[in-house]
This record gives sequence, C-alpha cells and structure tokens, in this order.
Amino acid sequence: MDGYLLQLLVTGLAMGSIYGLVALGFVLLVNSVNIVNFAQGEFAMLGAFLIYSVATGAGLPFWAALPAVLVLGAGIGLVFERLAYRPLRREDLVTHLVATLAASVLLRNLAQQIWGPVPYSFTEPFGDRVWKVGGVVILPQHVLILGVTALLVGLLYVFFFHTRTGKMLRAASQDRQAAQLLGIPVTRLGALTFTLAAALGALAGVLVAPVFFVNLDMGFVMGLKAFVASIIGGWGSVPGAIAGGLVVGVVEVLAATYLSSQYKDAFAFLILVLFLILLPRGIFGERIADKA
Amino acid sequence: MTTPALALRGLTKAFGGLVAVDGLDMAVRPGEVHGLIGPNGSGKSTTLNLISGLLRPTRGQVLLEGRDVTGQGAAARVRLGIARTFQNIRLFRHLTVLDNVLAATYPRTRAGLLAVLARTPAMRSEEEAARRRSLELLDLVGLGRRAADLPGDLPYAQQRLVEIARALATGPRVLLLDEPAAGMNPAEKQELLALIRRLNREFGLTVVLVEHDMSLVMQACDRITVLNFGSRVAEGTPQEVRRHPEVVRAYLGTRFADPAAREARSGA
Amino acid sequence: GGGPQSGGAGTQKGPGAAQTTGQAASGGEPIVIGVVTSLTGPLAATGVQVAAGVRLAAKEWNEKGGVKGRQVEVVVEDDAGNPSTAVNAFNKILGRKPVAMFAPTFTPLVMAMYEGIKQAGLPVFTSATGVPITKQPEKLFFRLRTNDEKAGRIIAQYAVQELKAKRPGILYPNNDYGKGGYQVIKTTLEELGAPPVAAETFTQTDKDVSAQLLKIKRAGADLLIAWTVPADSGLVAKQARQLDLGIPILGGPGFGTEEYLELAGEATDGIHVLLDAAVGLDEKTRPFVEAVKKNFPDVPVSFVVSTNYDGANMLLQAIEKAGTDPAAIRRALHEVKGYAGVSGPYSFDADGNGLHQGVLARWEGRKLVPLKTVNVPD
Amino acid sequence: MSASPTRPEALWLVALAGALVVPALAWAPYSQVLLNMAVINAINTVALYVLFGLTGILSVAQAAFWAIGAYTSAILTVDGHLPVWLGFVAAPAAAGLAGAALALPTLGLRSHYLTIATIGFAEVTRLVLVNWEPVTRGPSGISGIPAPSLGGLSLAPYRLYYYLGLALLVLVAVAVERLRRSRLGRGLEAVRDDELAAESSGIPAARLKVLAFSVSALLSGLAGALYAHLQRYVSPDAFTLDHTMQMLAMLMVGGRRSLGGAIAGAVLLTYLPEALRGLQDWYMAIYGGGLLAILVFLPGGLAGAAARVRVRRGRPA
Amino acid sequence: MLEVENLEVFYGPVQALFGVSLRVEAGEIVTLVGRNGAGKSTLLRAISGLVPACGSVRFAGEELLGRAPEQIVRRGVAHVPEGRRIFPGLTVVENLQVAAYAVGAPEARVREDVGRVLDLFPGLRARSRSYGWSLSGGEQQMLAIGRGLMARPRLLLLDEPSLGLAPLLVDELFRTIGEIRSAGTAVLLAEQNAAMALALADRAYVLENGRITREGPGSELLQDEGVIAAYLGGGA
Ligand SMILES: Nc1ncnc2c1ncn2[C@@H]1O[C@H](COP(=O)(O)OP(=O)(O)OP(=O)(O)O)[C@@H](O)[C@H]1O
Ligand SMILES: Nc1ncnc2c1ncn2[C@@H]1O[C@H](COP(=O)(O)OP(=O)(O)OP(=O)(O)O)[C@@H](O)[C@H]1O
Ligand SMILES: CC(C)C[C@H](N)C(=O)O
Ligand SMILES: [Mg+2]
Ligand SMILES: [Mg+2]
Repeated sequence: MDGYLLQLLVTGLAMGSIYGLVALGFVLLVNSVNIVNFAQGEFAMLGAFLIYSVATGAGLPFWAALPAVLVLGAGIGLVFERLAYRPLRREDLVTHLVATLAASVLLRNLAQQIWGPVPYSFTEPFGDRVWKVGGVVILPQHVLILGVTALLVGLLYVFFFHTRTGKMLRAASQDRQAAQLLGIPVTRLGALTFTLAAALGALAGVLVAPVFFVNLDMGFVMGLKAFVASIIGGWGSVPGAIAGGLVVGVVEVLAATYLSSQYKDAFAFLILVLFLILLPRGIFGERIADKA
Repeated sequence: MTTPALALRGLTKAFGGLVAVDGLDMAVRPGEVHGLIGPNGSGKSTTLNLISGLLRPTRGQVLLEGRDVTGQGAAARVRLGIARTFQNIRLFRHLTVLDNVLAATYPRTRAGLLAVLARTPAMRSEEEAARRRSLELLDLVGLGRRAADLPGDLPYAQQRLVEIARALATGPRVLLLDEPAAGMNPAEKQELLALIRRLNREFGLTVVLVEHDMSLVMQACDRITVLNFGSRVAEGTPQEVRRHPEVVRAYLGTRFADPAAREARSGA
Repeated sequence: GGGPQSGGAGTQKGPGAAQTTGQAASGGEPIVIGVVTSLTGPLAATGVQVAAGVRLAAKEWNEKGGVKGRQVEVVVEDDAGNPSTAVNAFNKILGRKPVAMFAPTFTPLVMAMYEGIKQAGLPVFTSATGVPITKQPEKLFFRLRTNDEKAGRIIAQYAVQELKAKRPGILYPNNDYGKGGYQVIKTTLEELGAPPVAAETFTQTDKDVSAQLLKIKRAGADLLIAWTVPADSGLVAKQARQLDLGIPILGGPGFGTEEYLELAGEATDGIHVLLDAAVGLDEKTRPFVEAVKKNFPDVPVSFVVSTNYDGANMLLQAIEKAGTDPAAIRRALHEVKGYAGVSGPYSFDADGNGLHQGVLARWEGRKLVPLKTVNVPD
Repeated sequence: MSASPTRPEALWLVALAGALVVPALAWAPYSQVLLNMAVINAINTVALYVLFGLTGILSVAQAAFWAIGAYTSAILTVDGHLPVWLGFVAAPAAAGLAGAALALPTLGLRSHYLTIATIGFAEVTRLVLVNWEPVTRGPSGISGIPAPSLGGLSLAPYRLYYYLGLALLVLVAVAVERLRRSRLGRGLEAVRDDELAAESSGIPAARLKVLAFSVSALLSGLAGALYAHLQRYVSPDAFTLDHTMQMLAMLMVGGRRSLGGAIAGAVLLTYLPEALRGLQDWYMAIYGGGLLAILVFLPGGLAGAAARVRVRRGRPA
Repeated sequence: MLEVENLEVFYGPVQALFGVSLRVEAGEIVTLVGRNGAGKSTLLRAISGLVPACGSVRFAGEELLGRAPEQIVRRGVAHVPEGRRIFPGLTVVENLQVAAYAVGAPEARVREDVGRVLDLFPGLRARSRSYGWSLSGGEQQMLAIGRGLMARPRLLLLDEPSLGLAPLLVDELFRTIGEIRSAGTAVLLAEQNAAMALALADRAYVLENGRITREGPGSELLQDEGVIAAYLGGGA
C-alpha cells in the first residue's frame, strides 16, 4: 500500500474513532432509558468549552482540569435528567426526540451567552506534536481518542452485559414499568445514566477539542455523524458504535478523495441507506422482532 | 374426498437451530372446527403464523381450498379468505372498537384516493354498508354498546371478542383463533363456545382453534391435531385424542383423560 | 473627512446586549437605522461584528449631538442564519420606520430579504460579497466590502504574478461564498496560464479537510489558494501544518481575522492573505480598534466591524447632507467619492460597490505584515 | 382526537372566521408575512401529520419535500417561464413522486431505521440543491420568482397572498380529514397502531405507506410552491434538517394525532420565536426552554389539553 | 400480614375500586374471584404501587400506599402482572437474574434460584439463552411467574398465572403455589380458573364491580350456589 492511501486510512480511522466516541453516548442512553438524545452532541460541546475555561481560562493543568470537567459534565447530566427527561419519562421515543432537541437549542444558546459565538483553540494535552511513521502523519491526539474509545467500548460492554446494574438498566430500557415492579430503582438508575452520558459526552468534547476547535456548532456536526455511525454499527450495540464510526470515517475520506468531495456527506448517508437495506440490523445489531 | 379448506404439507419452520414446526401435515375439512393443541412452545402459534402469512416457512406448503398460497403475503391471504386473532391481543390502540372492526373491512371495500377525496356516492354507500356490517358484527359478539370506546378500556375477555369481530369483518372462509378463551371466566367461555358454533354452523366458517382450555376444545372441535416439538403426535376426534397415551403424557395430564387412558398410562 | 473615531464612556457586553443604542435626547424623533444580522446560530461569530460596527458609529454621532439635531437609534434583529427568519427580522424592523438598513454578511440571507427591500425602497448596506447582490436592477444596495469578483481576481493574480505559482490548487467551502469565489479564481488562473491542478471542496460544518489537502498535494500543487471563512481557515492552516503540506498557502479574507488567528495559532506563520482592509495593521486604524475593544470587549475585530462602521458613518453623513428621504440618501451615497474610511477609500459606483481594493499581507509570527494594496477601480 | 365521533365543528368555523378577518387587523408587512408563514407551516405540519400522526412514520425528510416543491415551481416559472399556476401544480406533483421514490426502497424498514433513511434522503436532497448548479443555481439560490395573479389581479401583496394560502390550507385540511375518515385513513391508522395486525386484517401496509409518503410529500410540495412565490427567492439554506425538526415540534406541541392540533401547533410555534424577539440574543435559549416546558406541561399537546377541558366540562372528549 | 382497608382507585374520572378491605395472613393463599373488569388486577396494582389509591395498605405493620413500586418490592411484595411483561431483549436467564438483582440478592443465591426456576419449568430450561421476545405465550407466562419467585417475596401477588398454560402445566402450577405456601410465602391470587384457585385457597374474596361482596374459606365458596352460578359456570 502506498503512503498516500495509508495516510488517508489513518485520517479516516481518526475521524471514525471520534464518531464512535460520540456514538457511545447514544448507545449508553438507548440501552438504559431507550431514548435518542439529540442533545448528546451538545454535552460534548459543553465539555469542550468547559475544558477551555478550566484549563486555559483558570489556568489549571490539563490533567487536573479533566476530572473537574467530567464532574461538571456529570452535574449537567443530572440537571438535564431532572428537567428534560424525568418529567417525560413515560412518554415515547418521539416526545423525547423533540424534548432533547429543545434542550439542545437551550444548551447551545446558553453556551453562546456564556462563551460568546467565537470559537476557541485548545491544544492540550499534546500541543502541536505530530508523529511521523514512515512518511505517514499520525497525531497523538487521534491515537488517544482511538484508545479511549476502545477502552470505553470494553468498559461499557462489560457494564451492560456483565454487571448487575448494567443488566438492570437494559431491563429498565425495555419495559420501564415491569422493571419498577421487580424493584429495579428506575428513577435512580435514570439519573445515573444521564450523569454517565453527560460525563461521557464531556469527555468526548475534551478529546476532540484539539481536533475540531471549541465551538458552538461542534455538537450538532458530531451528533449527526455519530448517530449514523451508531445505526450502521447496530442499534444500541456497544461494539457497533466504534465499528460504525470507523466505517463512516473511512468511507467518507476515501469517497471524498476518489469520488467527489462535493458529495462527501452524501456518501456517509449512502452507505447508511445501503446498510439499512442490505443489513438492517447493522454490523452488531441484535434481532428483536415483532412476534405474533 | 372433497378438497380440504386448508391443508399443510410438510410445513417446517426453523428459527436458527430451533425447529419450531417440523414437517407438519394437516388437513382441515371445509366447515369443521379443527382443534390444534399441544404443550407450550410446541409450535401452534408458529403454525398459525405460517398459515396467515406472517412467517415464511423454511419448507413446505400452505394450501387454501387446494390453492397454494405459500408465496402470498399476509394481506393477500386475508383477501383470499383467511382471517385470524392473536394470542397476545393486538388491537389498534388508538382506534375505537367500531373503527377497529371497520378497518378490517378494507379488503372487502374498494374506494380509492380520488373517490375518498371527492366523497363520491359510491364511496359513501360503500362506507355506509361497511359501517352497518361492522356494527352487526359487534352485536354478534355482544359488544354493540361499546362501539365508541377505546379497546384499552375494555376488560380482557371483551378485547378478545373485538379481535374476533375484526377478523370476521375481513369476510373470511377460514378463521384462525389463537387461544381465544385465555382470560375468560367459565361463563364467558360458554358464550364463546356458543359464538364459535354459531359462526361455524350459521355462517359456514371453517375454524382452526388453538386453545388450552380442554373443556372448550373438546366441546367445540370436530377433530383435533396434537403437536409436540413441532410435529404431529396425534389426530382425530376429541374422544380419540383425549385417550391417546402420548397426548395424555405430554399434554393433558390425567385430569382430562378418560379412565381408559389413565389405566393405559399407569400400566405403561 | 471621516466620522469621529473615538468612543465615549460605557462599555457594553456585546452588540446584542441591548436592543437599541441612543435615546431621543433632543430635537424630536430619533433616526432609526435597522440591522439584520446573526446574533444566534452558526453565523453569529461574524454576525455580531456587523451590529458592533453600526452601533459604534451611531454612538459616536450621538455623543456629538446626533444627526441634524436628532439622535440615532440602531435597531438590531436576529436572522439566526436562516432565510425565513431574516425576512421576519427585516419586516419587523420596517415597523420602526428606519431610514436605512444593514443586511447580513451571508449572501443567500441578503437575497432572501430582497423582495422586502425592493418593496420598502430603502438603501441597504451589506458586507456580503456575493456578486449577484449588486447586480439587481433597483440599485438599492451599498456594498461595503470588495466583491468576490474583484477579490477573486486579485488573489489569483497575486498567486501567479507575485508568488509565481504554476500549478495552484484551490480549496473552498461548498456554499455560496466558496463556489462564487472559486469560479472567479479558476477563470482568472486559466487566463493567466496557470490553471488549477486540483480544486477541492468541503461542507462548511465539516471539521476535517485533511483528505482534500492530501489530494491537492498529491496532484502536485505548488501553491494552495484557500478561499474559506474564518473558522474553516483556522482548520485549513492547522491541518496543513499537521500534514506537513509543504507548499505555500495564500488565503482569502477569512485568513485575516482574529477568529482565525485564535484557531490557527502558530500554524499561521508564513501564510499570505488577501484582505479587504488593513484594519489593525495600519497605525491609522489603531484608535478604531481600541474603540471597538472598549465598547464591545467580546466582539472580535475584523474588517466586518470596520466596513459596517464606515457604512454607518457614510450613511449618517449622507443624512446630514440630504435629509432622511430614502431616495435623497441614495443619491447622496452615490455621490460619495474617495471617502476615507477606516477600511479604505470608498467610492460607490453605479451598482453600489463601495470598496475596490485588496490588501495583501503575510503572517509573520502572530503578526500580519501588509505587503501591498491593490486598487481595482471599475 | 381520532377517537371522537362528534367534532366541535363550530370551533373550526370560528377559527376559519378568525383566519379570514385577521389580515384586516395586522397591517404591517411583518405581521402579514408571519400570517403567510403560519399558513405555510400549517400545511407542512398537516403533511407531517399524515405521515407521522396518521401512519406512525417518523420522517425527517419533510423539509426536503418542501424544498423539492419550492424548487420545482421556482425553476419552472423563472427558467421555464411557465405560468405560476403551473408551478403550483407541478410542485406537489414532483414532491409526491419524490415521496413515492423514497418510500419504495425503504418499505422494509421499521421505526428508527426508516427515520434514519429519511435523514439520508434529506441530506442528499440538500447536496443536490447545492451542487446541481445548472438547474438549481447552487447555493446562491434562485431569485426573481414571480408572484401569482388571479384574473389580472396580482397576488403579490402579502395580504392577498395570505388568502391564497388560507384557501389552500382549508382545502388541504378538508382533504386530509376526508382521507382520515375513509377506509384508507383507517388503514393508515391501523398500520400505525400495529402493522402486523393490520396486515392480518387484510390491510396492505406497504402500499398504504407509499400512499402516506406520497400524500405527505405532495402536501409539503404545495407548501413549497407557496413559499417560493411568497419569498420570491429560494436557496438551499431555507430547507434544512432544522426546519423539519421545527415542523415536528409544531406537530408534537399541537398533538400528534390531531389535525386541528397540527394547525394550532404550527401557528403557535410560528409566532413564539417572533414574540420572544424582544429578548434579543437570549430569545433562542428561551425558545428552547419554552418548547421543553410545553412538552412537559402539555402532554398530548394543545389537542390533549383541549380534550381534557372538554372532559372537565362534561362533554364527550 | 397484609391489611387493605377502604381502598379506592380511580382511572381518570372512572372509579374502579370502592372501599375494598381485605387481609392476607402469613403463609396463606388468598384467592380473588370476580368477573372480567371487576377490579382484581386493579387491586393488585394498587397494592404494589403501580396505580395511585386512597385508603390504606399495610404490610407487616407498615403503610405501603404512597411508596414507589421498587420500595414495595424490597419490602417483600412481588407482583406477577397481567400481560407477562417479559423484557424482550434480555435472555430468559437475564430476565430471572434481574429480578433478584433488584432486591440485592447475593450472587450465589441468584444462581441457585435461577436453577430452581428452570427446574420448575423444564420448558424454559431448553430456552434459557433465548431472548424474551422469541418465547411462546406459555413460555413467557412461565418466565413471568419465575421472575416473581426470584425476589423470594414474603407475599406474592399473582395475576392470572394460569393464563395460556397447557393443562398439565396448570396442574403443576397450582401444586407449586401450594409448595410456595409451605415455604412460608403468602399468595394473593387473582384467577379466572376459579375452581382450581378456590380449591387451593385458604380463604377467598369475591369482587363485584369494584366491591367485595363475599368472603370465606375457599372450600366454602366453592360450595356456594351464587359463586358456582357466577364464576364456576357449567364447564370445567
Ligand atoms: N421468532 C422466533 N424466533 C425464535 N424462536 C421462536 C420464534 N417464534 C417462536 N419461537 C420458539 O418456537 C417455539 C414454538 O413457539 P410457538 O409460539 O409456536 O408455541 P405455541 O405452541 O404457540 O406455545 P404456547 O402454547 O405457549 O403459545 C417456542 O419454543 C418459541 O420459543
Ligand atoms: N388503565 C385503565 N384506564 C381506565 N380504566 C381502566 C384501566 N384499567 C382498568 N380499567 C377499568 O377498571 C375496571 C377494573 O379493571 P381490572 O383490570 O382491575 O379488572 P379485572 O378484574 O382484573 O378484570 P380481568 O379479569 O379482565 O383482568 C374495569 O372496568 C376496567 O375497564
Ligand atoms: C437524531 C439525529 C438526527 C441527530 C443526532 N441525535 C444529534 O444529536 O444531532
Ligand atoms: Mg401460542
Ligand atoms: Mg385482570
């Protein structure tokens, strides 16, 4: 393989792991409260602005700022759960779609009030460092993202399939009332879930800030592609998030290069539709059918 | 011999490694009430799903009045005269009881989009007729008074009756009932029995009845097929079947078996 | 002469912080100037600069006693980056009986308001650079920046004639701004005998242009002309540096803004830029930059602020001279020749294009060094 | 709601009478354009109601159909020099065909998968508008779109144009209500409530879904023509995913299974952000919060609230 | 152990229970009989906190009304609801595990109890790794009952447990319910299969239109002419 193609693949995988990272936030919520959170991207946006404020603004070193941001993110998740999820917990998917959409408008504009409309640059922890491996440029930040995403995939998988809380969460996502009847503390678990999801989102924001810059739009952009990724990977599938993300990332880069950069975005959706038609369950999707 | 109203030939359905229906042969004579019984998980509902077209068989054929309908979709089979009810009640939640039944007149009405928008006289009279027929069917199952209610507000047993009315609205010749008596008390079961008989005798419907209430099955059915592990283990009249040792052992237990069978079992 | 250039007391958080600037202190009704711009949504970073420029000018005039003894009131409404909202914003301001309007910087938004502008018959200022705006028959527009046709030609000529590019590559966003610029640049390059060897595009919300950059490099380009908006320009500079692109970059006006510099950081060193105006580079513009910083600490300073500031000053001057009748204002504006604005000399031609220059500069460290100013009179 | 056999017809008449006189009270172009936008949004929301409210298909391609309608009419009347009325016919036709074209390959998909496929369709449509420059003129859009006229009377003034829109909205509402109360409408609702049971009742779910997609797209196409000849300018930015989401919010706020709710929700959410403009750059934050509050405090939307009032007054809901 | 007093339940404007009072002693099987819509399920739902109610529900001396369902379960009241409510995307074993996790059972006990339930329903054992959604109706019913047992409740509320079970299994189910009692768990049972339920019951209540109209030992009601006519029918 020549260096050019290799470089393209590296780039595609890097973007793909970002999509996968954000997609994990979707997957977490799908598996525990069974909603599609339109504001998941906004959690990432907030994480990016927070790390900017805490690290660059307040002057804390990155590794000290990171836990602070995760805690702040978790706090935002708690409030979010109280205001945008709990009052509607008995409603269906679409109500939550619109509610989280409304919440995302709110969050984005609150962020604009706090930080202003102008984007910021944030380069921690690696600064401008670049690795060159046989002519191929690799950014340490990308490696970090891929590593963290892979680690999170493993953790979440173990969590959902091999821990008590995880199994109870899956149960609650499938039938909230039945779960309640069994004594599963659905409300408390719901709050926990949003705390995790928001912290996960914030972590994603921190990690991609050096790649995307810190700006108000980053949430939406990442959200949409990540959502596509999570569908391709399989609805609600933990390993599917990263697999789908990598597929989208690589296809986009290759298509933009070899086919048309004008229609780059269209290819992400085109493979999506192809997947939907040929492999509707996605790469790792479980079959849960309607049975008469 | 007359062509069976419904015939299954070597019908097989595998879900991955699990063969839920296994080479089933079965013939339902026109105008009979045919029981289909067997232990839980023996493939009864799967068989009904294969007959009504909700599932595609892995192998084998479904013949309606001699005609192979295996390739047809569910809606098409309804048009050909097969209707069904569901084990887990599946009514249209947001439609009134009457509209639930009216919706099922779809295959017997024809107004297209333009006729509907223009409310042509033909469309209006068709609509009127369908409405009248649906109300008649609701009266037939004893639910005329609840036409305007949402199905969710009805007790369980009555919801089952709405399902039957809905199935009837499609104008079937073969009616598949999946545990229609579940959740009914003995009095209601008696009424159900009367209804099934009436549908069978007055309306000439062929009925396939899946049911665990043996009293109902024995009284309602002309003949019974017994499944176990997706295969037929016995077939015959209620009297024959309830005596069949394999049926007693795997399904009935001693409570329903007649003394002869009980002896046969203890002797074995 | 120009308008007053130093501000008075009192700072505001941002241009959107208060709905209006200036009260009717003396001499009857205030003169109302409308501003439709992005206060929210994806274009807000540029949008707030429009409002800031107009407000600053109005404030200065009001402190001097207003125009014809009347105070100037600036009414700002948000377009949220959305054409329908822009139309609503425009119509809403019409209810305040403005004498003139300032329109968004994004051409499709301006065009969306066009029907209303035509019916209202008001003079409209804009720093949007799309060619079609001033091609409309009614001649209601006064454009405050060099239009894309001229800017595109200047940048292409500079690439070939001064930077000696033989095999340039072009990168542009897949929107009105990008495509408009790309067409002109490409045609000019072809005329100059250096047709582009690669022309790549990207969606503006996309945050990765590395595939495009690699492809341009792979095509053997010896110069990259990047015709991108500020936020994307930062991305281009940074990724070009990371990928070790190894060819010089010549950027459009997006590369000459504070917003860009914040994002590009060190990666900007050595990049050539075409600017509309030498705001902040030229010593003469220092007081202006300080006045903006003082009054609107959160607003980045770029030629978007200065051109709208100049526009507002020219408008108020025209009113001082000709009164508030829209037709009279327009006539007065068309007579403006050689007005020495902060951004440069203004002369409105028959189409309403006011600025006809390009300033070429180069980033050295984190400082822009002006190299030359090109004038393109019609 | 759909369960109600006795509709308060009087309410409809009052609403219509109000809609007829309101332009007399709102003279400023601002109010007049808003009235027009309310009508256009209402048609779009009714279109979404057909697809989502009646059939249960959550499509986020609605803005794409709207765009197809708007562009069809714009292209035909500007470049094709066809009379505006033809644009008003061709726009819904083209959008309706596009609806069928989207429906056919995606019939096998359920719930969120279908939703995602429609996102793909919307994105691809947007990209085509941006990139197919010879026809769509790319991102700069098409300007100079003519206004319709009626027997020599130009409908360009917003007030007159509003009546054109209102007439179309009434037509659309009546048609959709007729559809709902027919065998086809019951079929759609049956598919929405339980696709498997619908199939088993002889209702061809696939065919009805294509019908729902086509009708819904057709109506949005009509709204598109109305929009194009109102604003006299179209560009790809006017038809983004945000707009579909707005329509969805309008429908949910109105009450997803109610035609009246769809219209009321559209009107309310057309005015809400405008009413909040006084808050300047805060208003979008307040709007997001307000939308959330409506969802929380008005479960079932406006229609649900109205039904509860009716129950409390002792009338049948 | 369970004392229900003056319980009233409304569904919107409709009243479903009118001043219902009953009690269940430790280790007792109490059967509720009543027509469709009489309010049996509603009563069970009110006890387990699924629907709001007024009156009083005291369990082991503690008031349950106003508590969330999950708190009530943890006090030892398990409810096997109408309609099974199996988790479709969990396997059979996971469905069972989750019910034990919810009350904080230690891992060893969970494993033991899963084994016991699978022994009780051999049909389930064969499907133990299958997803809930794919089970047959009867298999789901067995799983629902098994799930109720996993909490090791002191009081088990069973809503029509025999629904959809094959005759042989129904016999076995009632035998099992008897065994559960022997192990010290009280059972409150709502059943259409009144004959078998009454035969098994220590005591029984008749519910008509949301009111208790009769109570007594099961064997006594089984002989009662009114009960026979209304609930036992001529059939089985
Ligand atoms: N879609 C499916 N995927 C996998 N397994 C299935 C599926 N449908 C049914 N099964 C399995 O096939 C077997 C037969 O199921 P079926 O529903 O036909 O049983 P049944 O005879 O109707 O039982 P019951 O009396 O309990 O309703 C069961 O073991 C069931 O778990
Ligand atoms: N969610 C509900 N909303 C409104 N009414 C309801 C609801 N659930 C039950 N009801 C009504 O309350 C009454 C009692 O119902 P319930 O389900 O408790 O009866 P049941 O005795 O369990 O009957 P079944 O034998 O059918 O299960 C019935 O009239 C029923 O229609
Ligand atoms: C549902 C998707 C259209 C969008 C995605 N949820 C986001 O956050 O942007
Ligand atoms: Mg079954
Ligand atoms: Mg019940």
